[in-house]
Amino acid sequence: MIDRIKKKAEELLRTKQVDLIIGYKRAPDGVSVAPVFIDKAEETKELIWDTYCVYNLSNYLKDFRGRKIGIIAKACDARSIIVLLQENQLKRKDIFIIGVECSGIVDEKKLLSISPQTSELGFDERCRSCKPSKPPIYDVLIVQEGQRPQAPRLEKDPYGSVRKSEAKSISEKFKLWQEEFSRCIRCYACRQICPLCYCPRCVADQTQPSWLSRAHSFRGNFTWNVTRAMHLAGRCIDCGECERACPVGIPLRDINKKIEKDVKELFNYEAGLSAEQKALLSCFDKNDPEDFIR
Amino acid sequence: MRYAYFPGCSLHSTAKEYDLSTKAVAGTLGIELIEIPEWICCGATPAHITMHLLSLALPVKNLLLAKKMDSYEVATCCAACFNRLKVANHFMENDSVHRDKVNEIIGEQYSGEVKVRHFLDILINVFWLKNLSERIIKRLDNLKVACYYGCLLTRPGEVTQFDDVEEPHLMDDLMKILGVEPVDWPYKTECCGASFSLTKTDIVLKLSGDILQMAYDEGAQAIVVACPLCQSNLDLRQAMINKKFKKNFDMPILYFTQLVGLALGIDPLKLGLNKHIVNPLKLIKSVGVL
Amino acid sequence: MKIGVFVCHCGTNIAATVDVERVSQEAAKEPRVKFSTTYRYMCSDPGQNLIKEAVKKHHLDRIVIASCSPSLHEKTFRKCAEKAGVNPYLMEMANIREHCSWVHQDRVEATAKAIELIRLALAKVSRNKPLEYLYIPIEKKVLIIGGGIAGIQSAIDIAFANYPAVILEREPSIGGRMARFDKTFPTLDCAACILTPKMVTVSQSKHVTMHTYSEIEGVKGHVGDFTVTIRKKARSVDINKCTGCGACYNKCPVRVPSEFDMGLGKRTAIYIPFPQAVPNVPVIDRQNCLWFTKQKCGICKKICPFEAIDYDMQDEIIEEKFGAIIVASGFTQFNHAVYGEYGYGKYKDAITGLHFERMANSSGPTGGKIIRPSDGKEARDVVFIQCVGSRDEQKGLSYCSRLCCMYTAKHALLLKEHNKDAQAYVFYIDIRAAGKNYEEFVKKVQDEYGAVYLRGRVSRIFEKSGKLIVRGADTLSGAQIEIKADLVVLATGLVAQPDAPGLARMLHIPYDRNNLFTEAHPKLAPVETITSGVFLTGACQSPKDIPDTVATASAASVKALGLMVQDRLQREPLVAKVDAKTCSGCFACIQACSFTAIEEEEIEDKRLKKKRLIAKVLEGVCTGCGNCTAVCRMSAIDLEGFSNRQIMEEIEAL
Amino acid sequence: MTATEGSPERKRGKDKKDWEPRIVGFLCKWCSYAGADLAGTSRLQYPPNIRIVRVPCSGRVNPLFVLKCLVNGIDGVLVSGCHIGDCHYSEGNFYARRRFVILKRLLEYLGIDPRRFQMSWISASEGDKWARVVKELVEEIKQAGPNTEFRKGI
Repeated sequence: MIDRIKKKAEELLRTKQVDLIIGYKRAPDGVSVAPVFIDKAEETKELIWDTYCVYNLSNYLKDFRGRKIGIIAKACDARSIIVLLQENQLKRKDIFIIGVECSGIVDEKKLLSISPQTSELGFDERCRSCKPSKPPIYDVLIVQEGQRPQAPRLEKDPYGSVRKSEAKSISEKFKLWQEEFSRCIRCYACRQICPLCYCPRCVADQTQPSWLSRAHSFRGNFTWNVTRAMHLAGRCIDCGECERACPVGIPLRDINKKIEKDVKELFNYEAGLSAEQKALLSCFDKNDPEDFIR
Repeated sequence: MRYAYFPGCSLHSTAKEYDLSTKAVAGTLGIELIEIPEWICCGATPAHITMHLLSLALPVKNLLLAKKMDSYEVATCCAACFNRLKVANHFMENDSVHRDKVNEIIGEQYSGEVKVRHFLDILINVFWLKNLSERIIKRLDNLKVACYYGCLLTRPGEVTQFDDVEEPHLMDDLMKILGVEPVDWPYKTECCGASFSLTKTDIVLKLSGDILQMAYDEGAQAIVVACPLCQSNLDLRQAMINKKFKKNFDMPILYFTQLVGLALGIDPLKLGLNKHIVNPLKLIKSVGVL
Repeated sequence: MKIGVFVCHCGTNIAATVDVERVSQEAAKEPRVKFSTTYRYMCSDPGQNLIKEAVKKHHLDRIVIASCSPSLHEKTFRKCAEKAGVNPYLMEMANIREHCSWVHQDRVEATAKAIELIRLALAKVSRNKPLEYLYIPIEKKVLIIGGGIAGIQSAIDIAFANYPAVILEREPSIGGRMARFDKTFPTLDCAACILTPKMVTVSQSKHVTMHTYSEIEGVKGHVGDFTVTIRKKARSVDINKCTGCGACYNKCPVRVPSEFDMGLGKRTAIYIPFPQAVPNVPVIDRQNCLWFTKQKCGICKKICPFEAIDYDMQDEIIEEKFGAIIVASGFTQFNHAVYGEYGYGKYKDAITGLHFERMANSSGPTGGKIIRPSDGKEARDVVFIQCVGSRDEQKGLSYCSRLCCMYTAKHALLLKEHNKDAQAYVFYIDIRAAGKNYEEFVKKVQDEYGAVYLRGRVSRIFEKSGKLIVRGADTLSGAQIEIKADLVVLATGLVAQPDAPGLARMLHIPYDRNNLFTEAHPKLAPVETITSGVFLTGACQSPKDIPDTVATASAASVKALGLMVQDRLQREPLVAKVDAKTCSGCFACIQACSFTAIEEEEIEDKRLKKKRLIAKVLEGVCTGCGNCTAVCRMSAIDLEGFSNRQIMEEIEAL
Repeated sequence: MTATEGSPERKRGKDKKDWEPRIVGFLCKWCSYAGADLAGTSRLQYPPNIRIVRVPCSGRVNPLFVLKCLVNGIDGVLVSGCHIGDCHYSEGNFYARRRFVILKRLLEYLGIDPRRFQMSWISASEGDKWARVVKELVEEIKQAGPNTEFRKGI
């Protein structure tokens, strides 16, 4: 598979179809992976592809706006590219998507505690409820050859854990999240890593007005985390980067999933499936639910 | 397909043949009807002219019994039972004042969650006409009938939510599937005189007589009904009508279930076709079913 | 910042429950407040003078008025501030009457709340920005949607004032419903005799343009500057070459039911809907024309001496600008299919009132004879049923259609005039004859024309030995009634056009649950809508008879002319605004704007040293709803007058 | 400013018995604000616990406004607009409805009492509904108790 990726990347650069390839290379530790930006055809040898390629590279696309970029994208990454296209942050003609078939990637944190060879258990949670193995958008698709360990399917309901949390009492829920949010150090790593957090000036940094307290307080932390989640409503494609990047381990994906579930159930809306789709909150249906309104 | 079956008083007495034919048809089609244990009177006409609350409490009691059978759908055949159960449900669902009062009387909580269906509705809208047509063994061609719905089956429209209120057609649709030709006649929802049968028989003779006349004029050989009281007025009083108005009606009054049963190849005796005053067997033989 | 606080007693309306003196004292202690006082009636002349003098004396630059609801006096006090030399948008009101003194009784509580409400207003005003009025030019042309009597009257009024008007009509001719009527109640003028001259006036006016056989496709813009897209459907006849000689339709071999005659008569495939049609130019019905269906015939093209027939004509899309729009799109008949008991579609001799009009018309399909459509025999016993659809919440409409009583009475009269031996029976619920000479007319029909009025509803109609048996109740005698009728006429109600909601959405005007357009105020602004520059007339708003329709048509024209005579329009500057640096160009706002008031704009981003697209608000189009501000994740778009800073400051002050 | 006697502000500081809820209402100026005006003109009485922030349309209300109120210790927040179909801007309330059902469910998920954030449609002719909604709201928030969740530090 990697040979075909390398070959395609080399060809794209050589024929000047793209100015730059964004892909993965082996990190100095010899196991994990780092993003790589290649503009010379001969350097494409460096590219790798395996289950350690966790990063959603689409986050880097906005830094190269206006240039022709080739990018290696898993299904989840491709969905964020769709949202970026939908929101006019990219031009389709400027990007060449090398779609890769994916059967799940590892969870680095899990790997610390178990041996990487114990196969399935090392997969990232989100891969266990991910439906497509092929990206919904690509210019060329590199399919998988042979058998590879497949992330074991989660129970039928991808929102099982959300439903479980929903059933808790209000005070239980509050206690839980109070504890989680209290750890937040407001480093904004979740924002920086998110391919869809591209605002030139984030509301968290604005002072006129000051939308949320910058102080490291529960008030401020709560507002920030709710704001981040709300701003991803109908947009988050569950690449899980925010949770991976969070240095204090706040389960951010759980919040994203909660909204994803509501949005699916209430409006039958899923993010990142088509660039022609209207933004969730910029449209409505006459029959949207309103049983919560007096 | 499983229903809590509410036969009602008529089907256990004067309308035995309605009960028999319904069970026979349901059995043949694999529709399971489980009689609600210890069901009581629906209240019929007497209850709601006596006391409004009673007229709601009686059917609610039955609906609660059905609910305890873990069945959320009740099947019934009698138009009056159907009407009373539907009315009770309507109140329990939409009127919190009556709901509270009735729940207090009964001592249980109910808010209209058990669905009530007429057997005609089940045949047509749940079992589907198309499925039924595939099960027909003997088409009843050469038979012309007037489908008579009576007052209670469709009214009031917002409660029964069943067919067109003034111009119903479900029974006609059913007949066409069986090969029977329904006549287009205007008296589908006229009043037959209903429970005046005993107290003011004259009224019943006049009204039922008009219905028979209209059906006869439009060329019907029989009248098909879905209500035991309509059946009894038209059937039982036919001789008196003939006498009073000097007519010669010999018009069998059949339940729709009986015709469905015949088409399914069920033995006429099992359908209670021997239990009528105006003998239908002659007619049935003449169209070549027997 | 020097803020002045002015607390109004409103006589005792406020002062009785709120300790205004104490409120004023407390307000004076607030930071940035330089002056605070109370007065008996702040909105009165002396009250306003007091404000002006205080501004001068204390050099106030912002004002808070604590009085009634801003819905009532915001304009008054903005003007007052302006006169005092303070920008009108540096004034805020604290509503201590409707939201405080009138809804609370406890003086201590009400006083405390009033102080807080002022604190809220102070917080907001401290973040207000001086704003300048917006001025927009006015396109001096009025669009009239619909060419019935309402649209025709509007066009005449506007043309009379020497302003251009454009009539948009989807049928091939103007004239609308009225053109189909025979006589009009209560004076029995012939409809054509009074309508045709008006149609001719319109067609000859140099100020009126007509787009017949045309549909509206889209509306953009706002008062003074609407851009309307119009589809001129292919008529297949060149309107400039045709002289209306009629050679084509006299020779056309096709015969199909005429829509104008409600299917009672026939027309040709190339046709004019009725003899007095304006423009007097035929149209080809492509569904039925042999040329279009079978590539045969072509007689009309061969015979036309002016070469006006053009089989290749295509729909034409045009765009035109208008300063105001009058909606005169009219009504349609209630579809009585839901009344199965009235034998819809089953009995040919059960017709609607509009069928009757065509039959009664001497130039109509039966030459003025009232016949039974089933066998062509003259009808003697005719039953009229009122309120078919109207006043029937179960099956039809909740409302009264208003004209059926009158037109039924007229029909009963016409029946007798056309056939001395005829007898009319009218089933009614109530007789509503509230108009000039209306009641007298109905009485005349009953007394002099022998129409039998039966108060009750009809339960069923059925056919028996060639007659229609009508069964109903006469609730006055308590009897059941059966009438053997030759003909039954159903007085079907008036309902909105099926595409009314679509038109309303295009125009941004609300409509009610019956799809009737909603006026800005049911009493005091009956022909205006909440979208300024869009006015209503006729039955698109509610069922109306001809006099009412003509009256609202003239009223709407005056409202439109009121705009036409102005040089430019002043608008409140409470519109959205984009901060270019913060905007990411995701255009969530464009998608969420119901008024297409936001467009893309290319800017040179100095930081990125690149060109990029951002959002730009069209100030003239923006209505100031602020929806864009809430969908903007980066808060790059803000609303003047209700800005993020103002509202957040209010929240902080709570 | 010195606290006025009996003002909710003073009560807030004291023990729970004296506590009076503080509620903020974001009201669209065409319908709900006018409805509240009508309650005044009709002299309908309701508790003085609500403060109204006037906005042009329920569609103007940013979820961040609601959040700000809650973390500032406001006990209840109401967003009120025109009934569906009545919006002065024809569609603003449709957007608000969609936006706030998500926020409401999210807040509940994170442990914020659902009674603290509510929505209503109140027309300009529903002064009585306004008074009723305020009364009910005050009652419900009283049952929910004071919003002290955000006063605690880390």
